[in-house]
Amino acid sequence: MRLAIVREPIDVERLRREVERDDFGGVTVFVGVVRCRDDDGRSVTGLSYEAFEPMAIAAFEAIAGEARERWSGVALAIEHRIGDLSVGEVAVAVAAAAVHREAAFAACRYAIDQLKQRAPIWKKERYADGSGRWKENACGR
Amino acid sequence: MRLAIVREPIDVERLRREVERDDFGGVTVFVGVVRCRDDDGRSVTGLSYEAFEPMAIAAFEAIAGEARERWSGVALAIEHRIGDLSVGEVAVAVAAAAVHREAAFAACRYAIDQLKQRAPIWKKERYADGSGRWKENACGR
Amino acid sequence: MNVRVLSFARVREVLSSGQMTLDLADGATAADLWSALERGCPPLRELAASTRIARNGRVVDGCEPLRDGDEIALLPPVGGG
Amino acid sequence: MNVRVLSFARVREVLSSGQMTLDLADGATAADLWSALERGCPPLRELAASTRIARNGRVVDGCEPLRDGDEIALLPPVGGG
Repeated sequence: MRLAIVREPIDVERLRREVERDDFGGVTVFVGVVRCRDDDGRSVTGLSYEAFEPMAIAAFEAIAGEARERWSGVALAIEHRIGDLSVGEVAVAVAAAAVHREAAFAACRYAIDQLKQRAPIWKKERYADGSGRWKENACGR
Repeated sequence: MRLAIVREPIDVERLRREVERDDFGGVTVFVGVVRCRDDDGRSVTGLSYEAFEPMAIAAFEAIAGEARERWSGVALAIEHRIGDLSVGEVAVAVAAAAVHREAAFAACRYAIDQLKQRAPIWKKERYADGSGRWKENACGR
Repeated sequence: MNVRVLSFARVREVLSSGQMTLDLADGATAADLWSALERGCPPLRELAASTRIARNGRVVDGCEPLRDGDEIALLPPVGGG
Repeated sequence: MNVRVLSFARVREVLSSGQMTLDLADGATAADLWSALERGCPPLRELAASTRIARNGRVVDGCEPLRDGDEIALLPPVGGG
């Protein structure tokens, strides 16, 4: 199962195909995209991500293991990009596949929620005036 | 917004890009795939889908409108394939995009659930011995 | 009057035809149309309870009056997705 | 003893370095390491409450004893996704 931190654009379609299996009927994919405005309405030109890679991968593995246990047999793939991203670029993709859609949805949602809380990954918002600000997730401590 | 019944393989990546917008941070995609076994454990060689196309499109439009209203501003795209599909092929794809992931997940889930209940689309399971059986969805009446 | 009848899935198979034109008495309802079909194809009877009837793209009940030129669709329980 | 210190995001910027080696007294704990860093870089103080310390890939608390060759990571609140 693909659990990775990458520096190049994420191939979402490839990640979806990672989790395919002949007896799976549903795949849910979540894609997090750099948006042009933050929650305060401030205009954002891009995001810069960094990660502590070995611990981030270990967090992905733990999350995938928990999901497999909780939604028996679900397959999960996670890819997070680091470096400087522009508006519209994919920062993270999670693909979850299962026999039925309930488990695919639940595992995908679980994985992105847990990733945002637990994975040692950080982002700095960049603004048009050249300044920037580190943005924490809710429950990111 | 793309709401379509198609005869050719579904381009999931294209559907995801349909719903992109600069101020959207999350896209959830659900893909329904032909699996090799039904819920009774019977081996399936493929599925044959048919649709009453104008009413199916009208159902997609109604569902998309309901989602937009319920999760303010969410963008939704739906594509369902008809004809003879083999195991592993994508039968349906739903993409939902929103500012935050909560709405993207909820709208995507709503759309596939409603599609399965309301859209005039039918499927016949095909078995190795050449026989077949029409399969109704739960709440498909 | 003439109405066009489209049928799908199991109903289409039982009728051995996905598309036909029926000549009905003026004032016929959706239920009358179904009865006419059952007379010509008795096995249809066991699908009566589960089949919905749409008139010009909208599901109607049996007492809906039909008009010349209507497009009637016979919709068994759905299985999309 | 020597430990390798990796820092990230805001902590890295305040320290002006993502990677350094610190020479600590034998028996030093994670809290001692943080204090040593604060002495060299007082602005770090306001990040103390929110920064977690990982020793060889595992988050520890301040009383965790360190050993020669450890890799210590300073982890501010995360923002992935």
